Amino acid sequence: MIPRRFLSLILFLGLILQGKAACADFDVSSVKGPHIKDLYMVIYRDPDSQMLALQKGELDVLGDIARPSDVDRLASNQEISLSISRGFHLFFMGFNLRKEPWNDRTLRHAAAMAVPSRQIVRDIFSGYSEPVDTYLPPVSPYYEPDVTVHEHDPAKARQILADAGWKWSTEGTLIPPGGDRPLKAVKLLSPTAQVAPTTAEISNRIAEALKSIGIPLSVEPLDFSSMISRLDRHDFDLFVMAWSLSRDPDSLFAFFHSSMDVPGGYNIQGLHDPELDKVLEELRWAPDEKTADGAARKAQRMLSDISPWIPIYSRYMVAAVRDDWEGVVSTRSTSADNLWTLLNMRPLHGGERPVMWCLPEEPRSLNPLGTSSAYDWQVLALIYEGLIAVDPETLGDLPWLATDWKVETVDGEGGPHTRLTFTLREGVRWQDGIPFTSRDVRKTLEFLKEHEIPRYYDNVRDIERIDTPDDHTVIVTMGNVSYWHLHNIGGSPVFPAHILETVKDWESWQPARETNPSVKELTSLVGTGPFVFREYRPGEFVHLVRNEGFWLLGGD
Amino acid sequence: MIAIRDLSVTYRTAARSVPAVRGVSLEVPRGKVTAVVGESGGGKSTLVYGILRLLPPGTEMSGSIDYDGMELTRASEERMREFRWKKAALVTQGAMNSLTPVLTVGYQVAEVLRVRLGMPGGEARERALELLAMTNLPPGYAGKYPHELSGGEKQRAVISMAVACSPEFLIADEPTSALDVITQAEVIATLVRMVREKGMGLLLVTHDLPLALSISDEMAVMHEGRLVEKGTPERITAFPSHAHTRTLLSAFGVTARSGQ
Amino acid sequence: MRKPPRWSFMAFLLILAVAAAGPPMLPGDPGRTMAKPFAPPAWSGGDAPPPFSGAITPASREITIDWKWDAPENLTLKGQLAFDEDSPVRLVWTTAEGGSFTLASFRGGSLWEVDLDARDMAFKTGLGIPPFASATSLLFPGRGVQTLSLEGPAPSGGSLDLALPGGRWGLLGTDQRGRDVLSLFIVGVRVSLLVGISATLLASLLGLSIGLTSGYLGGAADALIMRAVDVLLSIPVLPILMVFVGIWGKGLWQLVMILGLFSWMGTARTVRSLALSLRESCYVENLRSLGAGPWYILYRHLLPEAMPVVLAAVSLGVPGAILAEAGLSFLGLSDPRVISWGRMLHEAHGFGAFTAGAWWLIIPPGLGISLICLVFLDMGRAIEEMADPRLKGGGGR
Amino acid sequence: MRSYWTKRVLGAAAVLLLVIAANFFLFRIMPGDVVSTIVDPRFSPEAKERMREVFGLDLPLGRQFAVYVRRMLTFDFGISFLSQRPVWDELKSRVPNTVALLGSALVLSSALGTWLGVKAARKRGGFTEKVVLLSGSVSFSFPSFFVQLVLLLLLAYTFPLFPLRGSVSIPLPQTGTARALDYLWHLLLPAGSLVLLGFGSWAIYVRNLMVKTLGEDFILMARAKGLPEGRVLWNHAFRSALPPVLTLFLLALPGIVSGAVLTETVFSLHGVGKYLLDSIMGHDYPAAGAAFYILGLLTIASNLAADAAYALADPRIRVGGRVQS
Repeated sequence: MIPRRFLSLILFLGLILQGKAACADFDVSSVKGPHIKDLYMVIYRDPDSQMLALQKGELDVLGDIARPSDVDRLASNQEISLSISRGFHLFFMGFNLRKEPWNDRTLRHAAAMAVPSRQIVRDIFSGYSEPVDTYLPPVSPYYEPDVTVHEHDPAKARQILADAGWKWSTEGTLIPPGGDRPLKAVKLLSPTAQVAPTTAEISNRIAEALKSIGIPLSVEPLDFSSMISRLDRHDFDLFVMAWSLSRDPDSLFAFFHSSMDVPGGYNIQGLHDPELDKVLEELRWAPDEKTADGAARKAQRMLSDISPWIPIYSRYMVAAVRDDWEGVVSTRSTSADNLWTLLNMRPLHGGERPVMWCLPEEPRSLNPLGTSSAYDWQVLALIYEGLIAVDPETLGDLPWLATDWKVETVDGEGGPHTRLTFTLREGVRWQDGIPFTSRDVRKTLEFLKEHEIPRYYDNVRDIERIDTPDDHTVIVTMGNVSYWHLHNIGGSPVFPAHILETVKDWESWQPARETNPSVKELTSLVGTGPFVFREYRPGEFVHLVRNEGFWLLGGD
Repeated sequence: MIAIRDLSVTYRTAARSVPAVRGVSLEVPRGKVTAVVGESGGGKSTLVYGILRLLPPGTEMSGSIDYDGMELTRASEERMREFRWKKAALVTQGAMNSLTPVLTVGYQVAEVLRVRLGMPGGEARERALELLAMTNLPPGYAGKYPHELSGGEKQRAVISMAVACSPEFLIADEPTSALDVITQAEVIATLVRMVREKGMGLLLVTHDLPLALSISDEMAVMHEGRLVEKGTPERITAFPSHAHTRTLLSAFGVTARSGQ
Repeated sequence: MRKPPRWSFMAFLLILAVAAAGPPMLPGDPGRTMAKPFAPPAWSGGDAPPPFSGAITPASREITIDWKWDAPENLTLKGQLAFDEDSPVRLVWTTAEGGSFTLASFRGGSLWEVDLDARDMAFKTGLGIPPFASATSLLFPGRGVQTLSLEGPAPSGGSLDLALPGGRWGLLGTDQRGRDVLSLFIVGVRVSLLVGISATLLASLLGLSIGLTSGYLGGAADALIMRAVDVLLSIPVLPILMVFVGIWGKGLWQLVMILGLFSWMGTARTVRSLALSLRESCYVENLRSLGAGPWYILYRHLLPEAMPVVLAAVSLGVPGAILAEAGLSFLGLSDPRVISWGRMLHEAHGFGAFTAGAWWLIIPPGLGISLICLVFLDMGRAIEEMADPRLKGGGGR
Repeated sequence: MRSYWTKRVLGAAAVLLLVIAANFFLFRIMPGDVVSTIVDPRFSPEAKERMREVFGLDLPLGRQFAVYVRRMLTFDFGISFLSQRPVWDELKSRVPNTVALLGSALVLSSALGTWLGVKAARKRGGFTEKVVLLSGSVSFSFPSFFVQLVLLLLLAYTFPLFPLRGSVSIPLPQTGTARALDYLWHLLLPAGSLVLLGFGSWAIYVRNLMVKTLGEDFILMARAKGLPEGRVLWNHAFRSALPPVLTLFLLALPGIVSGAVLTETVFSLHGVGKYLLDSIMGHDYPAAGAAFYILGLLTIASNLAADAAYALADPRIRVGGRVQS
């Protein structure tokens, strides 16, 4: 009996862009922008006003549309094109494996079978989300589909429990094998986040489902921060949470390696599995991509057997762009609100007009060293660039400030090391006119490591030495072996050395408010990127203009 | 002369109607003191405010009040306003809240002069001082607020205000109750002086029978909204015709012979 | 001429009756999904279809649907079918215009479980339509007879249920989860009343006792208490409530406590001045000289005098508490498990009912809150007017 | 007079101290861990620990408080946990918006409410009175955010007379006058909605006060003096009712400030109230404390202003008589 399996066989095909603005296979090398001169990132915090503004034409681009009713409404709007992509988002319920009864794998499997993820996705997201069974989101290049799936089947859940010796009390509460006392009441910690009104609802569904197989569960809604503090103290039974992950699968190490089970660590559920640990270590310190890929897939297969979480769904990213723009870029893995769109878009009917881009939150500080706010980075990512970019289609590495690189494992004192050699692009200048050289890369990495800047410290802590044999070569030698060093180093933004030298206190640094030392009209917030910072009016907008000296324009 | 003929006043509310004055006829001549005596709630105040037509909305009036050929019960509001204070000014109980608490006494006197007589501001202020002086209030009092004055001083201020426009009639509603005896005498003296000097008519409404007997030229006794007795004080003392008058007189220790 | 009782008293009794008798009379759990999300009320639905259901069983292998409306919002197929014969089976949809779609195909020879939902991305992809297109508009291209049939060997057992949710529902339509708004509305009146009345009762009790104490004691104690009242009155309450909700949690009783603790000041002030004037009155003075104890005076004389004031304060305070609850709920600071009118508005806003124009989801709780507030305000005013007839609207000095 | 002011100023100082203390302790017993709100899945536990040190949360509580009072008085609110920028820098840009919103709403609603209240009291049982009583109850009874959302939807979207959000147009108008007008245009709907919501209870209160005042003897006296009705109403009745009306100012203020939180949320205004909400949600102690403190300061300042006006309006205070309480 293979119930419902045929549904998953119809695979989600991705790359779908609705209607008129359909986009052919995207060729990164064709992008030569930006074409627009003015970019206003307008702060609309309320989803209702975002929707209204988009429909009214006050906004051109709106990303991250979460409410299904909005999606349906925009889909029927003739002036707006929607794009959908899979997201690096993963919503799950975690068990506290440190205590009874969740250390029982059968119970976890039964619980997984009781939770109707598919129905939750239907009812709460009207299908605009993807039920998942794995520990990486399906968009990940390292996603392994061939894992043990705990299909929704409450009857089977009861069956496997009964087979393992569980019984039910007269009230229908589960009694562990060999015992005579029913399970004590347990709580599911659930955030009641403003931004995600659906989370509490999902928790209630989960609680109902688990109650139906005899787990005496109730939901305890908490604000996000008290919930995190309970989790950090390991004071919980069950919890729901969502992570927004990166394209690299080494998050698996952070979430499931036994060394991460410390107060405040990411192994919240307290998983200790020596065999899995070995695989995760292999993943974390993989010398090359092939090893990494193998380890990542193996870890996912093992995890679905261990079931430390019940993965529930992964969000689709839905973005809307008004139809009077052409050149909008969206792929199966990147929704339309991306840098490539900004580099490529221009008014459909010619002419020149500013783009109004929705910023759903206030940028917190525009301090690239201090902030970890995603909204700051929506702005900063247009100003600062890394050595390597991510291909919007394949999610592979794309030459950016570095035209070429090499990853080697070399022997040295204390064992093998990873050595990264980057060849930098020539002719790139900072927005204030000063040439970009290997000195900037070196200064950036040294600065991040020396000041232990939290956002980057994990990326740069293993750097052993940096060599710059010439203006366009950087050799970074790491203290150990890991393929991920390439992404950690290559993906970090590069800051201008001549500005970093003036930074006295990185925490309170406000580059957007300092006058640039060489060009009076500019601020210290200068990078190599396609847009130049012009003005930030708190509560209203961030104004950026095209970087006329952007290297991609020059290559035209 | 103000001639009241067969005046009835009835207060109406949604639930009931209360007759307060029933068929009163009375004449108030100039240059004389006319007193109306009666117990509290007997309709005296209603009579006073009826003459000035300051009764609450919804109050019914019938009968007539004739002032020099003008029918007050039917006159336009505009003509009434003209009548008030210039022809007949009101002197209320001084201890009562008759002065606006947030305005100085001087301002309140001058305001009447400015607004009613169109006097320029400076002149009005000077005249106000004179008026206050007439009632023995020194100039310093013009700048004071009512709460800084004693009861008698307030009463005198009210009288100053009342005579400001040189009205033909003063209508005094219990001008002396709640004042001590000495102050009472002063206030009454002031009032009577005004009447005699300027030839005004004074309608004095009071529950104080001896006072009425001592100063009035004509007097009337009011009981349950009706005038039960009218005449000179001498006549009423000597020959009270109504039982209520006799009760009143005996209550105040005035002995009277039987009317019959 | 006797006036009929004031309208607000009648309305209050009606609301009480609904709150007491309404929820138990509801058919089933108000949390159930009844129709499509944001389904308009049945009487305003216009061309929206009613719910439809049918089944494929061994006896009947075809469902015919005579469709007279626009495409339904959704389509679900759920159930199990058992086949003895091992040969291909297909579920085929034929539209009125002759189009044909294979919804599922599998091989017989076992028990199959089917769980299809037209909203699933996989379902849309299977039909070859983009993710934002509606699968049902493909399956219901026009009005007429659409057919779902099972092709292949006859099933030996089980049944497959087809359900089309209604496009309109009930008296007040459905919310974002397809729940009956009328049921939620009826359940919600309880919470709004409960929060409003109990918070205000608490506040009034506090205000009464503090006011009486302050007025009766007088002197330094009085000055101190009144200063405290001044201070509390000049601090904006909502921010404090927000902080307290953060500390104590978002439960219903916590909310009642918090609201009660921060709204007693007005009553205390009024009661205190009343007590002060009574204390000075000859009447109480006499009682005291007759040897009456403070408790006797408090209980027999001050309390009855203060009662109308307190009653009016309760009546006038309830709207404040109800509105405060609604405001906190709107900011997301209330217990998500408790259905109150404020919560309904919060969810309506959170799920985009305002921009979607789902007025049936917004107007009932919005008007409900204001109606209940109006009722209490009017009752309060009536009580106030009894105590001070001068305030009566129109007539009478 | 002097004792009146001593009392008021001391009272204000007491409130200030209370606000500061409440600030400090309330926000410190809030649950949750500051560091947790700024985590990123890629941070290691050591990196988190480092954040904790950076924010100086490891100092003893007592020392934190002593420093705190001094810092509050000098407007040094520290660094925001969330933005890692000085809190005052973040608040500075918001204060003018909030002051403009609250100020205009308060002034307009009190002016309108007073005018209508006086009109209503003058004609008992008249049309104005009925309208005032009804609109007062109705505007009080509707949840403010509900009315505001409906207004926003109607007047900014369906009939786009007003902007949807914020306080400036994008791009900014070029000239100074145009910018000022643009700002007013943005302010109109939020402030207008507050007026709409606030004038009713104000009008009812003023009407009640005026009804009481109009029953006083001095009003009868003023009428007997043959003064024009307008003069009786405004110069005598309203002038006398003014002190308690000013008391209402004090009582209405906290409500209006509370309303700012909701209004700024609905209209996406960049103001102190919204900042407070965000900070509380994010457990950003310094920011929430500062926002609360600023709102408290605004309240205290307006309180003192109203006290001054009260003293001017009521001669019993001005000239040192007995104050009725």
